[in-house]
Amino acid sequence: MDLATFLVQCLNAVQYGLLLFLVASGLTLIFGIMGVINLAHGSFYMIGAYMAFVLAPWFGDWYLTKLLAGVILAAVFGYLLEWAFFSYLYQRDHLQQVLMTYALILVFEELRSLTVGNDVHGVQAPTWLAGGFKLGELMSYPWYRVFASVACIVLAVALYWVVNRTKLGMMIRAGASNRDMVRGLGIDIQRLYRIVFAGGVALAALAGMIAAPLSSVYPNMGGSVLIICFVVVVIGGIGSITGALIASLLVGFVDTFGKVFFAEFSGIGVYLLMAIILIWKPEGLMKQHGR
Amino acid sequence: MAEALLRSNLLTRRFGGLTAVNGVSLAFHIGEVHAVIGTNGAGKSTLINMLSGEIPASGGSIHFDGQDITDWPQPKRARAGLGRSYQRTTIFPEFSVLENCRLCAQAALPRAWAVWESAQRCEASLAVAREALAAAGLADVAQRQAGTLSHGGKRQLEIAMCLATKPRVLLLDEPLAGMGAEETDRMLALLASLKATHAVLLVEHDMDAVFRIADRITVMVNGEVIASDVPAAIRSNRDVQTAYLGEGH
Amino acid sequence: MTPSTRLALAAACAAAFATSAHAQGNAPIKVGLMLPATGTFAALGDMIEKGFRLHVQEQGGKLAGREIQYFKVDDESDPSKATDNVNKLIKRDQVDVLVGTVHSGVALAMAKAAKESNTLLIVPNAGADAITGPMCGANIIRSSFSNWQPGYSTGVVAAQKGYKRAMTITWNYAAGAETVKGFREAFEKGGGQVIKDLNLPFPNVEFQALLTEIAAQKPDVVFAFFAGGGAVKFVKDYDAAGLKKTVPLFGSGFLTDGTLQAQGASAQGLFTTLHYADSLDIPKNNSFRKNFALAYKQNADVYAVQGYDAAQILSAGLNAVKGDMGKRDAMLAAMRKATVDSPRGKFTLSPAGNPVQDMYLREVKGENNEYRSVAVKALADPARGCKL
Amino acid sequence: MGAEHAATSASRFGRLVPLLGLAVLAALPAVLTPYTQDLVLKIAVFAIFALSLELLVGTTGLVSLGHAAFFGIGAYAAVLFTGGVGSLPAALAWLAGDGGAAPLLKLLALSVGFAALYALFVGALSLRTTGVYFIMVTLAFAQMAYFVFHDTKVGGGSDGIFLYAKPVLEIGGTTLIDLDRKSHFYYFTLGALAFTYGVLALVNRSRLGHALAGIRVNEQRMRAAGFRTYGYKLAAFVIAGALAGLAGFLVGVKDGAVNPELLSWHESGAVLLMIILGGIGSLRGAVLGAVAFTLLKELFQSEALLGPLAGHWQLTLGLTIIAFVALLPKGLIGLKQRLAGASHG
Repeated sequence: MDLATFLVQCLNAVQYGLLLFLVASGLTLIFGIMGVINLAHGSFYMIGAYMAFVLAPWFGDWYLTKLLAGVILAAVFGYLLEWAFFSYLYQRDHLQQVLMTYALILVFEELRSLTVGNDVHGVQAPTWLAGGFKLGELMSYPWYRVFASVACIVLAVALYWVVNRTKLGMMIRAGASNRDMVRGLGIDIQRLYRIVFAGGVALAALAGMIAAPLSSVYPNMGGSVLIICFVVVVIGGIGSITGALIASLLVGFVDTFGKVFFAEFSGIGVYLLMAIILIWKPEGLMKQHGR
Repeated sequence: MAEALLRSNLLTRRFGGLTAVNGVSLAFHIGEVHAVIGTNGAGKSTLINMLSGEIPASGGSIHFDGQDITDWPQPKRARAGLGRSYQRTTIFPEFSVLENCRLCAQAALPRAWAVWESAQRCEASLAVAREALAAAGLADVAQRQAGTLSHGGKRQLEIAMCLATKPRVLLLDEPLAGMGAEETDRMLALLASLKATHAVLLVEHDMDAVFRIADRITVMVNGEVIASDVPAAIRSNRDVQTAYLGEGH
Repeated sequence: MTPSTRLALAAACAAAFATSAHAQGNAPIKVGLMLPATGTFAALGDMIEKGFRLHVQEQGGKLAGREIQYFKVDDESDPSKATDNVNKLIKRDQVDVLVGTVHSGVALAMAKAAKESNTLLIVPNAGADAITGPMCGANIIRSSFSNWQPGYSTGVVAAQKGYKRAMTITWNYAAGAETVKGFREAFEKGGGQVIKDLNLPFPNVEFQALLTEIAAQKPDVVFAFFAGGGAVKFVKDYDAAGLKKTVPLFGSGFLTDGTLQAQGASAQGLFTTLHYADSLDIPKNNSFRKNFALAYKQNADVYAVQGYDAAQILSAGLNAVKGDMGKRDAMLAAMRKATVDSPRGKFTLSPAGNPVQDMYLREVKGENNEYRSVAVKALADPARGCKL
Repeated sequence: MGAEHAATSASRFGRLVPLLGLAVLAALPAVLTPYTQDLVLKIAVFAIFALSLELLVGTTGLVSLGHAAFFGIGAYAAVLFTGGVGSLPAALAWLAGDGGAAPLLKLLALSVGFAALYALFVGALSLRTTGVYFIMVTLAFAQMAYFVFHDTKVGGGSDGIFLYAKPVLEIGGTTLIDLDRKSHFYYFTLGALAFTYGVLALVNRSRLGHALAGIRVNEQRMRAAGFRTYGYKLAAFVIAGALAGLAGFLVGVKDGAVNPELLSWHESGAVLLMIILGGIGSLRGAVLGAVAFTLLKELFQSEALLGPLAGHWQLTLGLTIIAFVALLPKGLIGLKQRLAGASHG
């Protein structure tokens, strides 16, 4: 592999990693702060992607407006879902959470099938992001991928800022490391949960919407994303945004180069990575103290 | 004086930037109740946790019965004779009182894999458990479900479970917490009776009780030992008065 | 009454009803449709069923004078449940004919169960070579294709166009490997060489690393096998990476079937081969597409054709024995000998039970796979390992 | 006094329930149609699978979301070592037969053995973690095994492989058990279910079982008492894995086919669902859960009973699960207790 190809592959790895981060960050927040295992998180990604498809005719080239509308819808949906469903899960043990959210996947998939159908649909990238730039002799790199990466970076920075620099972020961090303390501080934990959950859903849906023009939308698209996000969250350390970022990039690299060099075993690569990291650090790369 | 049964040498524990226990060297003898007192966050519980092996030491060493046990995992220390109780009650509430003790006694038995043998007919562990219950004064309620005991009863059971592991050192983390006067008296009598055959480390907030029973008192402040002496000397120690007793008196 | 007893009772009633009905001379023929109703392949299962029912309706709801009664089971495209699911049809509903399915792994389990119970099985999609290879049987017939076929015919075309160095890309699963094998066989026979096989775990759709690898190796042509959502994403990514302009992409027809709306401009001008093309201008196809559109208010596709032909094969067999399923051997022989007047053009069946069919070269224009030429005339699957 | 007497006689009767159930099952083939007999077999196999997980979840308190790995490995071993199919790595090829006669005991041992071996590996690593991490790590290791069978040639890839000769037990030239025969397989499976139930009942009353229960309630306390809890948990993990391998062996022989989906996380999820449906913390709950889950799905997918709604079984099943977990957190077993409690009160 020559240097140019290697660099392009690195770019691919980073881009994939960033997209993973967007989905996984919501998952890790919900995990870390609320202590809820949410198997239905992949469904939120799926819902986002389908939203990008369904909303497209209304917005045309007002792409960013569409994203904004989708995020707001997703957040409202998340808020309602927390109120109607997830708030009853906190007192339950992990096992029951696994089952309830597993059931949710079934319900969401069936509702998707009933409303949008089972066909594969493409989602157009906005015309102002069409085309690409030249990269090497034969290849070019699409502008939309650049946009997706930049959007992920912007969101990662924004997320970092919210978590580390705002009052809400302070509460989130406190919640991730010590739930009793947050209660002790007199913070309305229920409201915090609802906001975090809505935010997590919005993040996953946004990831779905950004990914939709790249991946198209199809039945069961949330399933494989879910599992890989679990891997990211576990490698990164539950509840840690920074950990999720590092882990996403790691997974991106292992996946990219695994496919190129060990095609037959590339499916195993990320799980092997996870096993090795857990032997080394059983609580993930960025352990949250005090749990 | 005879060689100490349990001895710590410059024991230190750091959590990130915080030093919870700093260079603590103490000795514990059979026939002696050694109380460790100090304010919240002085490092008492961390000390017990390190001695019992629940958390590893960042520095220093621990010797038990002539052996260096600094690197031993907790279960190995427990089987060697280091028993501990917890500040929060840690009994098994669904099991019977007897079963709580029997289970603890079982740890030392060989052939854990013998799945065809019934646990409830395991005479070896049952005998030890009954002994421990008798010593702790719980023989009458052996068949009760542990969760239904009174608070004091649960604290007694906690001690009984510790005794069921046949320890030679008792590391007791606030055994009197939340007890009424009568229950406290009963517990102190129990401790006094155990002292003859055990080295007892007592972490306790109830100063009256500590001065009633302790043969030796160590005072910790901010992870360090500021005084370690017989009760009378501690009572008159100026450092202790300013640093600790002064607050309450 | 617990659910279990209720269910057992219902099953018993159904069984009792079934046996009593069987005694009558003109009882309906029981057709068991085992198709995906949920999951990734649900849309395909739907089209196959519609195609099958269309033919039956065209015959006035009867085949050879006998009513058709349908029994449906959702196979979930899950091979680990396949044996249990197929037994619902064979043992519970005691169907006369099994029709299914899309997923190869599930279809193989069906073939096995069909052989063991000697039930007639018509496979309306799953391309696993083994179904008409090592697993072949007198009572197993396929109305679709073997994975080898579209791979092989694409290889023929690619070699004819004068390409010398090819790369292949597919998912790391059986259908992909078999299709690629067919391509390699024909392409290397035609004087070309496959320089590298790329694959990625199913159903992973992160192609970027492999596209970069293609750009680095600079082959003359790329052969791809993907289907459904993966096909959409691959074609779009291939285009977005600029490779479509520099390295021609060929595919098995499934790369562009049922996916063109989603693929949009990215698919324009792609060449694929398959045993069917939507725009095939023959009377049978025209009438079929018209009837299908009238009946279901949607356009037919290759899956609908395969379902339709499954019904045609069944009716050929039934007609030969005048609806008397008791004359089983005669019926099976007639099915094997039938010339099926399919919307894809007339085809016959090989001794192993796989269609001997023309493979068409198609080009994507707008939202259609337009017929260009016959890539290979009357292509027969080699049926390796079949001992019939 | 009288009430007490009634209670003990009730519990004595309760102890007989599993035996009664076994007797009923043994008599069933006489009255069952071939399909319902298959259904009973399927439930029995799932019951073994669910029982094996019950030891982890119910007794020890370890929630594994990767239990299907051992189930699948057991199934694959049964088929691969019969010989003639797949392509085993050279290091294992000598264990395989020649595709002819399949010795039952050897295959059973290999199925259970390999499942236990992988459980040892997974357990040794995953038991270093706790809680949510444990759930995720077991899931990841199961996915790893899934991809090994899905992506490599070992077990025929994504389509899986078939079993051509069913296992036979021969002693001195006479065939004692031939699993190709329906009745033999039925009673063999029944025997395996009884064996599994018996083994787990023994484990639960043994010192090991009591120690595991102690670990579930408070692992820290157990360590303080001197238990090497890691070893105990690993033992439970390996036993559970081995028994799941037994269930896998049966499913491999029953279906005569294996494929990677047997190891998928959906399968792991389904078996978790079974034990929670039945009620965590009792062996009977696990069996009851396997029965309930299989029949519920059968019901929801049955077009004869539900009409067009059967096509949307995911919706009905999903909503039922939610209702179940919400209303009956202790499972079906809990329902019985609740009813009993209500009638007393």
